[in-house]
Amino acid sequence: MIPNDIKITPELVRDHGLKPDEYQRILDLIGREPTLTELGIFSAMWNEHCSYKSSKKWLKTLPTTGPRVLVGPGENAGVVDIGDGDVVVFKMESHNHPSYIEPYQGAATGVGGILRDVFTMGARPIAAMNALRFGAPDHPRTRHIVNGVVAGVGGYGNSFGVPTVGGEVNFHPRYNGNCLVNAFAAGLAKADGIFLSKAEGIGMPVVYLGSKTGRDGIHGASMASAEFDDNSEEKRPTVQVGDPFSEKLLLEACLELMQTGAVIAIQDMGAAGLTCSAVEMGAKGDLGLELDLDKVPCREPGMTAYEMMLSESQERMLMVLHPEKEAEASAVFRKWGLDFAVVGHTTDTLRFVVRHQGEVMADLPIKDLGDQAPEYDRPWIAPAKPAAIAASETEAPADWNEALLSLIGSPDLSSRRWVVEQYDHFIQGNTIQHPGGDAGVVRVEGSGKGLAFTCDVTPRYVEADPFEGSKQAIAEAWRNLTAVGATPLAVTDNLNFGNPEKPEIMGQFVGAIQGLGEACRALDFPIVSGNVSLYNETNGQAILPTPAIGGVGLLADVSRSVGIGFRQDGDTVILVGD
Amino acid sequence: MKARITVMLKNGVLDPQGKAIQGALSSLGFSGVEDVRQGKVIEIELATADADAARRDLDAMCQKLIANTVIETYRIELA
Amino acid sequence: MKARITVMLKNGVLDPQGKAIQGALSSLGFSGVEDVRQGKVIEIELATADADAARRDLDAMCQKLIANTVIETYRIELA
Amino acid sequence: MKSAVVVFPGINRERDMAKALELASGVKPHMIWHAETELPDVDVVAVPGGFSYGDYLRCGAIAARAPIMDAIQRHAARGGYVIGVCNGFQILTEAGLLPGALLRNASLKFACKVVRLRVDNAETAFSNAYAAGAVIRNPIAHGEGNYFADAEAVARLEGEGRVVFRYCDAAGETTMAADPNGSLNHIAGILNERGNVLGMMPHPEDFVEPLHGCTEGRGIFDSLVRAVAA
Ligand SMILES: Nc1ncnc2c1ncn2[C@@H]1O[C@H](COP(=O)(O)OP(=O)(O)O)[C@@H](O)[C@H]1O
Repeated sequence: MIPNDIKITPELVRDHGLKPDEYQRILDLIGREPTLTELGIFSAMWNEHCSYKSSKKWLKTLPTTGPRVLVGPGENAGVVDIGDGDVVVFKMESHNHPSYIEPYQGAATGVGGILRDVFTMGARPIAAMNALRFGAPDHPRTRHIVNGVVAGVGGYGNSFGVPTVGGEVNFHPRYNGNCLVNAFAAGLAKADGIFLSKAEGIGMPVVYLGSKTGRDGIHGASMASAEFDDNSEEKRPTVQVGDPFSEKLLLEACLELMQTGAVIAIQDMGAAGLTCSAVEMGAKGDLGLELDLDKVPCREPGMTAYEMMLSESQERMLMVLHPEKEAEASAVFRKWGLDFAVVGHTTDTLRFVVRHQGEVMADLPIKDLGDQAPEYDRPWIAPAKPAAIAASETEAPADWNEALLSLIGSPDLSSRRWVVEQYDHFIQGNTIQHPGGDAGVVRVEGSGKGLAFTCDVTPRYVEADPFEGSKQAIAEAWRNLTAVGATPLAVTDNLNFGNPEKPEIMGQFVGAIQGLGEACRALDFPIVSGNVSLYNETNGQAILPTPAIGGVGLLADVSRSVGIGFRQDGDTVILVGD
Repeated sequence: MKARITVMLKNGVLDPQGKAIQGALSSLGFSGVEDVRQGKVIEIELATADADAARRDLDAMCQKLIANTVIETYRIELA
Repeated sequence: MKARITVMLKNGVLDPQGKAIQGALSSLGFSGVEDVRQGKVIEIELATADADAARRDLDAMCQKLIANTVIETYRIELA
Repeated sequence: MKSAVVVFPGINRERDMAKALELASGVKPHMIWHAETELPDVDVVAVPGGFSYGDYLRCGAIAARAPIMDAIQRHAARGGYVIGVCNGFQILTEAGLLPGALLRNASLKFACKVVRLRVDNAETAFSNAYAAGAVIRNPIAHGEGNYFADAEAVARLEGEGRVVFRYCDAAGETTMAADPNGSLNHIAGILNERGNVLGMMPHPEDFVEPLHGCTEGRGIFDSLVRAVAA
């Protein structure tokens, strides 16, 4: 067992993904050397994945409000009003690095994570999508990754019981060493039944729910923000194994518990599990929080505080409960066969205190863990624009039929049936437009309304011109929604880029954000949630800049939605637009 | 020559199947079941009669295809 | 006491997983693989130290839950 | 028609099933938790699809040993109707209410698509609303729907007209290409000896409303309503 009070060396700091000046900032903030557990907590909170330190400055420029937006970025998912007291809750999130290392489990736990984000807010998931980018079809690893990722997305979503109604699949050599797996989920709730992560009240019990804590994915969140090299496959970090069965139980138990009025605040344990969820709940509520790790349900004996605070075991939640409802709450969880343990309480000290076996393992200023995270204005240069190619400079194909066949047969345009047939898109009995059209459409049960979902971006365009390419992605999402008969409502995004410490990559990122912002403002199409995935590089080679867009639209009368198939002989075909 | 490869999840990796079986055994009234882990077994019939060559081949097969060494360990037995 | 239960598909029941592994091995260049069958292995940790009692219990577990004797056979080994 | 839908942990098509039963009968089904030991007074018990216990160990194996199963056995023994769809079919075979077993799809992949079924016996409580030999469309969504039974059991099923639904093409021909999972004799749905228990892999409950784009699954529920009324 690693002791908590070992000397913090520069190597240890580096292994935790912290730069020397970042470590200095920690020393200045707490006025002493951190314990090992504290160093782990800082590294989890301050890595790119949790702190958005490279992107925050730019994300703030995006339009995120609108008359229908009830909750924008900053919570587990965005919330948009769809009338009659109903709301749609949605978000998209990446699981790129884990999926490259272990395609099936990486993709599966990605789907699990995004579903948890949605039902944490009190919404029952009703639709999922997945945006996938793979390396060249003939690259030796591609087949293995495609097989595993698609089976993993299906394996989790099908078992959990949410219809997968859309997505994207692209191939390009720039993803050879770094595939992208972006998972989207949407759920339905009532406007007055939304749950947030802000803790309230002093001395309130903090409750741990779901599966037990194991040594899974310790340092997974840091891994998601580190570049790959040829050794990544050897490093073999512990990848989490998904358990969709437990997640389904967790969904039902959470929704049942929320009905009882017991829940004050709730947060799912995703990246850097217990640390991020506890700190966020406390910091948002301007409260301190004390955890007693002796109470945490563990899967393995002898787990240290460090391990428990950084474990990324899946299918877990943290809640702040009304104390008088504790017994009722624990009965619900027992019925569903899940762990339920009071592991701490809120305080008025604004400190994050972690105890284990009678010792204080960490005692940190809770607000500083989030608010004082480094924020960078990284230098950037606008990427050079490739010269336009005039149509006259390229030769017309000699044989148009041949050209058409090679287009239809190309990896990016060929049928997606092989993928889509591995996903259940009938479940719940509400799917009106299935994958294969412009957008998936799902009925809002108990009403005549419908919701439309689409995933779009053409990375090649973004590479050529980040600003225009990103505008195009928004415009395409907008068009796909309107094409099925929906009024576009709002957007979630998943910004996948290379190493932001390189000015040209940062330039792509900045250009993309500016393009997204401009297009969304022009269309009144606010961005209500999203995710940033940086450092998608292998051996210095970055992926194509890939700001994946998830668009959501509303149909007042779902029976009026239209698909892409011609209906009958003699139908008139009209071309609109220019 | 017959070989048997057993593939188990590494210690510390969540084994939801094992957990579910353990739960089911206890609700069927079997007491004293302290732990259950589920794995795969692959029985291979090889043409060769050379045990060393077989072992080398089987090990390569495990590394390349049969086991996912990120989360699994494997064991080779020759009959 | 540790026990290992191996569950295999009966002869005569098609084993597409085994076939798929055999195909994949041959396309990876492994020659001389004559047959592949895939099954399950379940490792159980029992509280008892009495081998006879353990065997009886394990057999009952297999009959009641762990194997489906319509399609599978099982084998029990005590460590 | 009074009905009950059994809910095991991990089941996820119980709502689809309940909606279809209500649509056909006009009566809301009871939702019955697996830990119950008694059923309410109902005509039909539905064991819905999903992933009971995550499909861990074997599909349906753990659910088949749940407390509620004894009550379902008694209900069937009394002549009450039982319908198992997808995971429900797997559970009924594991519980011994139907012969055979469902193996991994021959493709080794989960398969979700619309298939065609030929109604090979239209004189059952579950298929009397269809014409004999009718070809209907139904969605499937399963990874382990490959029906297997030993030669003797299959011969009995065939001999006694207990194969109710078979995978087929648009012309009603049973071909390898029209069979999504490699089932023996392209079997998609079977009956017990007494004719009151049906198991099938496809999901008729997701093809019952015009909004689904196809209502050809509706007949199974209408058949039950008629059988109960008779
Ligand atoms: N990974 C996936 N999961 C589910 N559906 C997908 C996936 N990839 C593609 N699809 C579906 O296949 C159809 C064609 O995809 P695509 O070529 O990306 O469409 P578009 O031309 O509208 O961008 C769409 O309906 C899309 O939702």
